[in-house]
Amino acid sequence: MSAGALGTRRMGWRQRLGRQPVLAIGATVLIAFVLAALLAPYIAPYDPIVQNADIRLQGPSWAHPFGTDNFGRDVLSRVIWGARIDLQIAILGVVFPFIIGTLVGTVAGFFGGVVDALFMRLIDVILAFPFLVLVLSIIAILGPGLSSFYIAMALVGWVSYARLIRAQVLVLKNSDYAVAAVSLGFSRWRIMFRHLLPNAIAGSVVFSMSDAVLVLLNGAAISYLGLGVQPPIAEWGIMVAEGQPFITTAWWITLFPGLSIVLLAFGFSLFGDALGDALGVKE
Amino acid sequence: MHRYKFVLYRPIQFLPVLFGISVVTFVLVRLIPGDPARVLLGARATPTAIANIRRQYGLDEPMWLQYFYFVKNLFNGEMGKSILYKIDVLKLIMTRIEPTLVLVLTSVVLSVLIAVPMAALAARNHGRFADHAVRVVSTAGIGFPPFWLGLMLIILFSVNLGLLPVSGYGETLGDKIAHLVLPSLTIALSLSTVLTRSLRAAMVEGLRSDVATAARARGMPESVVFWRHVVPNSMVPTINLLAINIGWLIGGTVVIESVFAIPGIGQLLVRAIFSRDYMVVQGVAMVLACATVLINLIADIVTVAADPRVKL
Amino acid sequence: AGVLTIGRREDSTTFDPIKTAQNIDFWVFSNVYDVLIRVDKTGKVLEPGLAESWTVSDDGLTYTFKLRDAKFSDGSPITAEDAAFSLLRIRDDEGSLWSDSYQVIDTATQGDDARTLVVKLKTLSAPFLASLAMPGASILSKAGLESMGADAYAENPIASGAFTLKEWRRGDRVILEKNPNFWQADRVSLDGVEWISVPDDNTRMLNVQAGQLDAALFVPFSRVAELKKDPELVVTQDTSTREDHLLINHEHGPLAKKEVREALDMAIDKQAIVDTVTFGLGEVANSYIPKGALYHDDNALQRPYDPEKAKQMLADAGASDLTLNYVVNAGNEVDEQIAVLLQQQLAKAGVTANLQKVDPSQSWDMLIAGDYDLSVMYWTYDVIDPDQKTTFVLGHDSNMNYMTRYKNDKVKQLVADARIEMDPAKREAMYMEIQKTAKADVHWIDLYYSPFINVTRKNIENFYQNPLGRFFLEDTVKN
Amino acid sequence: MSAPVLSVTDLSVTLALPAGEARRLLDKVSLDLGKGEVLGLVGESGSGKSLFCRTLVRLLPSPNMRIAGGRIMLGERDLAKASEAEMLSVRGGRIGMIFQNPTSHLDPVMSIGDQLVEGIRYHQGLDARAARKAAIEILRQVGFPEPERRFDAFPHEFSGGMRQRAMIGVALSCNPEILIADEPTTALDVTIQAQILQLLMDIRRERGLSIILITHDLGIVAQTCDRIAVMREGRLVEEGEKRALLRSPTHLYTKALIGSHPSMPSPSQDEGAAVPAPDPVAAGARPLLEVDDVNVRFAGAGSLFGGSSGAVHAVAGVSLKIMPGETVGIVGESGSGKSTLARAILGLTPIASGNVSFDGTSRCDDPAAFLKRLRHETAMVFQDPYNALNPRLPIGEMLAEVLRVQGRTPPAEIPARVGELLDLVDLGREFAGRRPRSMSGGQCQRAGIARALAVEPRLIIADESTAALDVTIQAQILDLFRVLKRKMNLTLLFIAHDLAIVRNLCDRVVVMHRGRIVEQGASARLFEHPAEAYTQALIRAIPDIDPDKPLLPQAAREVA
Ligand SMILES: Nc1ncnc2c1ncn2[C@@H]1O[C@H](COP(=O)(O)OP(=O)(O)OP(=O)(O)O)[C@@H](O)[C@H]1O
Ligand SMILES: Nc1ncnc2c1ncn2[C@@H]1O[C@H](COP(=O)(O)OP(=O)(O)OP(=O)(O)O)[C@@H](O)[C@H]1O
Ligand SMILES: [Mg+2]
Ligand SMILES: [Mg+2]
Repeated sequence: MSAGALGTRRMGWRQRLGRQPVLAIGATVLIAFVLAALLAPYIAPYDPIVQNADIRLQGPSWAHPFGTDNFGRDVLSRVIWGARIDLQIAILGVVFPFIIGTLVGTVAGFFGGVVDALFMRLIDVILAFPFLVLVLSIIAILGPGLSSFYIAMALVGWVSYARLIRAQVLVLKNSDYAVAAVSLGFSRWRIMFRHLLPNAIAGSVVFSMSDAVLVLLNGAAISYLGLGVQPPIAEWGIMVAEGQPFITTAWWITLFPGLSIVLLAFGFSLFGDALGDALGVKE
Repeated sequence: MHRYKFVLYRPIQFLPVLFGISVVTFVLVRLIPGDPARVLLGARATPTAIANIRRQYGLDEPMWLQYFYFVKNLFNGEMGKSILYKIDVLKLIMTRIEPTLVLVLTSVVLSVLIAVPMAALAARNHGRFADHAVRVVSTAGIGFPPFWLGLMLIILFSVNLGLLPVSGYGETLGDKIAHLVLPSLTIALSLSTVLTRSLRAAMVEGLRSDVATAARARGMPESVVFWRHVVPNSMVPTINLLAINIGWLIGGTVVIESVFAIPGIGQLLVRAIFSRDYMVVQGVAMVLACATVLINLIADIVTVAADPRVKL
Repeated sequence: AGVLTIGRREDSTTFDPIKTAQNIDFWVFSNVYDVLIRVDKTGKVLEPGLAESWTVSDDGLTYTFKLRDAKFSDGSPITAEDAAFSLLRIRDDEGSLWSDSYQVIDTATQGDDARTLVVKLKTLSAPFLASLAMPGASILSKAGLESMGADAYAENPIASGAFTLKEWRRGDRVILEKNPNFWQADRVSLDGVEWISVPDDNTRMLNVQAGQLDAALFVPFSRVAELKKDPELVVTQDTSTREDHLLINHEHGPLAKKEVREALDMAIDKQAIVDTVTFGLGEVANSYIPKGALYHDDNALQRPYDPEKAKQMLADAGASDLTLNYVVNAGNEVDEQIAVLLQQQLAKAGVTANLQKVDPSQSWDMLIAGDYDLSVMYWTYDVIDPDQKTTFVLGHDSNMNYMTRYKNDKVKQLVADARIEMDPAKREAMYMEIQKTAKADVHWIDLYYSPFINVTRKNIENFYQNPLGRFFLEDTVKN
Repeated sequence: MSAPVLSVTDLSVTLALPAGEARRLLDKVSLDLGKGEVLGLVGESGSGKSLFCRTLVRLLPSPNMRIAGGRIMLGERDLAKASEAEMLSVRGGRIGMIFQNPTSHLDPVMSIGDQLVEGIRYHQGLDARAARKAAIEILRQVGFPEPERRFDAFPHEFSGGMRQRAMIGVALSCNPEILIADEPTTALDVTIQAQILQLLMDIRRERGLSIILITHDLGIVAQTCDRIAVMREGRLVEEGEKRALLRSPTHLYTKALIGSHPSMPSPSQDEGAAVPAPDPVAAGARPLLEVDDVNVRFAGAGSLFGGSSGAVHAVAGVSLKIMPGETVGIVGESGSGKSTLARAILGLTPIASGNVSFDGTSRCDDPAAFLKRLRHETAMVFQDPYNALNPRLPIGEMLAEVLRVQGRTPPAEIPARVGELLDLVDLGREFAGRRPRSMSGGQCQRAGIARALAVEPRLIIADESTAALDVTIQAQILDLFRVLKRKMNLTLLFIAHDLAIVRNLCDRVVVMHRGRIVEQGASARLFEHPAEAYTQALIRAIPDIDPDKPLLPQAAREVA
């Protein structure tokens, strides 16, 4: 969206925050996570990967508010450092599918015909394939690791966006203002990306916020099934998955990263609501 | 009547999709590094034993020929033989598909049973405490990894309270239901949040709509306005969302099946992928694709039935 | 009396004993099929199974077995013909995964009567008798298999063991019931056994805790202490032949130097692994032959943990700042934990280990291709004779000594000689020599031995697993 | 006037604003409605007409609004103070509502019959069977030809006119004493409008209903009402007996309203009529636009799977010549193919056969050149002012983009030119930064015209560019077109279903019916002596502001 749009809304923004405490909370949560990620080296009390056999599996205490894990690593520090990876996963895991899906959706919806039919069938193929399994196979092909995860998410995740955008573009391309743009001699690309896309994109932006959380959880599920990011990286999903053996004896290893995911989910969805309002989607 | 005509034509439309899926799965599983023969033999593998197994399952043939056989078999209603289980893939799938289908079904029903009242509560109290509460609860539901949530439910309901079986899949109907409560609940807790959000939005919109205003202007009490006019009108977008999600769910239930030891198709598929049991992966993918297609078809039928305006 | 329910990670894949190499299958085969010769509870001694006695000819090539008066579950007698058929089948069948191991058999025929089996070998073989105890060599009904066909038999086997297959819900459970025709039927107390697949470790334990399973296999190390506290449960730790070890690719640069490998061995604190990963339940390994197994060398060399010295040695060998590619088996929590631990230990000696987590079927390919520097693997005996593992690990066979590419012709010769050495005393000496040399060469790094840890409800008695993993359910009692 | 059934005194409604203060939307409105009376409520857009009616049944459109004072006496009861439970029986049962837009107010997923039955059962307590019978009776009453069959039909299966009838039926199902009709015919064309008005009058007679009829068309008021009330900015500015009020309005606004009604001959129209336009074809000049036997077909809905339902022949063999500088009107009922023809001419819809040439460049001979010239020398003003503008783009940016793409204006001069364009359509320069959503319908329409002018076209096609606007704004826009035509020598193709407007503006009129041209000619002549029965019927269906020229009931039926 253009700077102007933000500008004209800036006044109302404050007031809205004031009136809707939930929104304020959402923004605060997200900002807190971003800060934690940026300042991790300064605020994390310990090194997230250094092991200390003397303090293994200690419950929360003043020295280790979130306890320690089976290698004696400080869970709090790992959670803080995890914010870096997880924000990255949530953002990159959504950005690529978003871009691909948006491009495909716009082009397919606008041109229709053969292009559309081809893309739609491709989307059907991908949708008909169990999502997690597809991601799993792609990661297996590329070898585990964050970049494989992003590639897998991009290859599979775009379909949702493509569908959302295409549905919108299909409606909008017949709208009077699109026809008007044609009648004014505008080029197809100008119409597609300057006139249709900005109006079609709001729903996807809102969806991307909840998608970000789903991406995190998919990452966790893949770790649970055995193909996650490489150890000893501190990432919440893998921390939860790795903490499974200790779930009944050392609950803090799983609980705190788990809560972080929930909290981030919370921030994203509240922020998504706000963004939706700002972009003019009706809920 | 002819609004439902698409039911007849749809299968034809999906032939290319099935074809595409057959190609994608075929290529995909073979792209994954690793060799089924070696998986089967484990540490004791010797080159001769590997070659022997590859020959037996036709894995030494050129790719295109293997694909040709695969398609040829499909037309005969066969899907080849599992390398790991040594039986016909179709037979294998048939023994494993019921638990997954039932699980998905109960989860969906449960999600709807959770989502509709939650969304109704939120929408009818739009902007008030109940609304915020529903939003908070539903976001929390989406944030917890299902394998963690599932375990917590087991510890609470099965171990501490002793109310429900820990895991597995029963034999009799009642037994099955008892076994499926917790896994369905785990899925439903996250699925229902997605539905709740969508439903709530549609209902809030519906409560402000002209249809609702018109009903109020006719003196209909708020409950009639809501349940007879707003709710039916809110269903259509949610049905489609649900359809997409069921698509994701089938086969995406792996994690739940694993936590709750449900002998379903998700577990079969993941084990097949990890052991490079090509025929099983291909077979399951085809069956799941058909299931997804079928679900989309059902969703379309329901959509057409729910909204007389829709033409397909 | 009663039906014993046992939770395990995965369900069986087949009941055709020659077509699988997976423990999950083998361990159930022992309940359903009997073999000619069994391994006893200590895992060190062979004892009569279906063969009540046997004699060896003087040249050591002809074995004559006297079968006992036993019946298959369908009531037909178990004859020498069935036994011969079963042995030749594992040698010859196209689908057999074990034919290599049984090539030593020349002929197997019925002797003087239906209960005499004569097996002629092509060459001398010390491990031959032990190989008959392998579940793959289970005795099947020839008539049954030929009339039903192998596929049908594999789903609906005619049993020669303590239990018969009553129902198999694929992916879920194998339901066995007592075989009244079993020759030791009066020894069996249980009415039946259900092997139930519960993939998630936590869920499996919770099932026993909630009383919904009688027993669960593979208790994660981390759960042992907690489960032991539960008065309703019994946690059993049975000696096993499992050994975890770190493979080293001898062909990769500095790793070709013995001193470098030695340094790596000294840089690794095995006790820390035992403490952290196995929660003290394992034991530091000193030899590739597991403790308690035949010919295990108790005095094998144990290099001390000394990261400083290791660093020095690496420097001396011109391998400071060594960077190694460490392939980790994804999805195996113990492997991943060891990797994280080793990474830090090696770092102290100045070695950088880049963890590369890959799915196990892929890691196998990488090992074969030599596309690795380090990787942790484990091995559990299938037979009591050390020859199987030794051949694989040090025998210079087609697997490049378990993909380590270790080469020592003296060891190679010793392994071959030991295979045909029939005098146990001499053979033991040879194995001592093999262990010593290999250890000196640092063919790989022995990490730890660990027990089989299972949990049962208090009312289950005699739930026991021998070092090869066989369960003696014929002795198990459910009160 | 007999004793009032409804008596409103000093009714005020306020809207709480975020900043804390309150805006007064209704300011002390007092009004009585007699039994069996039809009261016309007129006023410009946003004057509070709809709000007033919704306040009567306490269905305020926003939770931030509240009744700030006054009484609404229905019999003995003050509705302003009645409990919510009491209101349930008042709404529908005593006061029924008919909404302006039946499409959005009818439940799309419930059959018409069920919607009727719901009201009947709730308010009259009949059982299912009796309710069904009563519902069919109502369907018959509101003019459905086969009520039994239509019972199970859904709203989307009806035409706009039938939907409005259904809406009236739904209101009647509750058996009210008072009916409030909020602009019940705005979206409909004249012939259907006549039918609906006739229906309302019939029902009033049969049931003895009192009706409040909201409209911005004085012609309708003149034809149907007993009394007229005029609103402006939340106040009731004038009220009185119809004839008296029309004859001698006292309030300035009322005077302006009556003066701007299209059926009143306007000064410029007088000039135009006095000097008949020269017959352009005879003058031998080359036509600017030539349409030759153009056909447009649309695939029917079911055709995706093999074409069971037939294609729509939206434009069937239309031929037309338009001279430079001419203003041609195209009229015809809804769905007769006017918009489709316009789009076909501009190459915005594929044509099945036929040819269009623009200033000598023919579509058939050189499609690329033809389209290029069209895009640079013609422009279209769209029917729906809101939808024709990109909601994200501020007006200034929108105009600048057109100027850039058209490439006639040097980039440096674009801002100045944007300002000029805004001046031209009489929008303030500050509108450059506004987005469509923050503008009224009239303002959007002017922005749309400015966009068309930015092209500096020789031909503008204006598609019903005034239908959605109330009369005063309509008049302003028509004036704008007249001025522009004079100033810039524009050729104008003006599409409308409102014949009165066309009569005022156009030199020549083309009448379309079911995709064909049925009649064309100089507008003065055509309106005086329509040759075709269809044209005659159309003209007769225009409600005249003179109450003594009654709307002919049969006019409607002839067309239908
Ligand atoms: N939901 C709302 N929230 C705030 N203000 C509103 C709302 N609905 C209407 N208004 C305001 O109330 C006033 C009266 O509007 P109303 O709809 O009664 O006008 P009207 O006379 O019916 O106009 P029209 O002819 O366009 O229908 C207007 O100023 C309008 O902006
Ligand atoms: N895109 C389309 N697809 C199918 N049918 C269409 C399409 N557009 C128009 N039609 C049909 O073509 C016919 C002519 O429509 P058109 O919009 O030209 O009418 P109109 O005279 O402009 O009516 P109105 O006065 O309501 O604007 C109608 O029957 C309409 O339903
Ligand atoms: Mg209004
Ligand atoms: Mg039109």
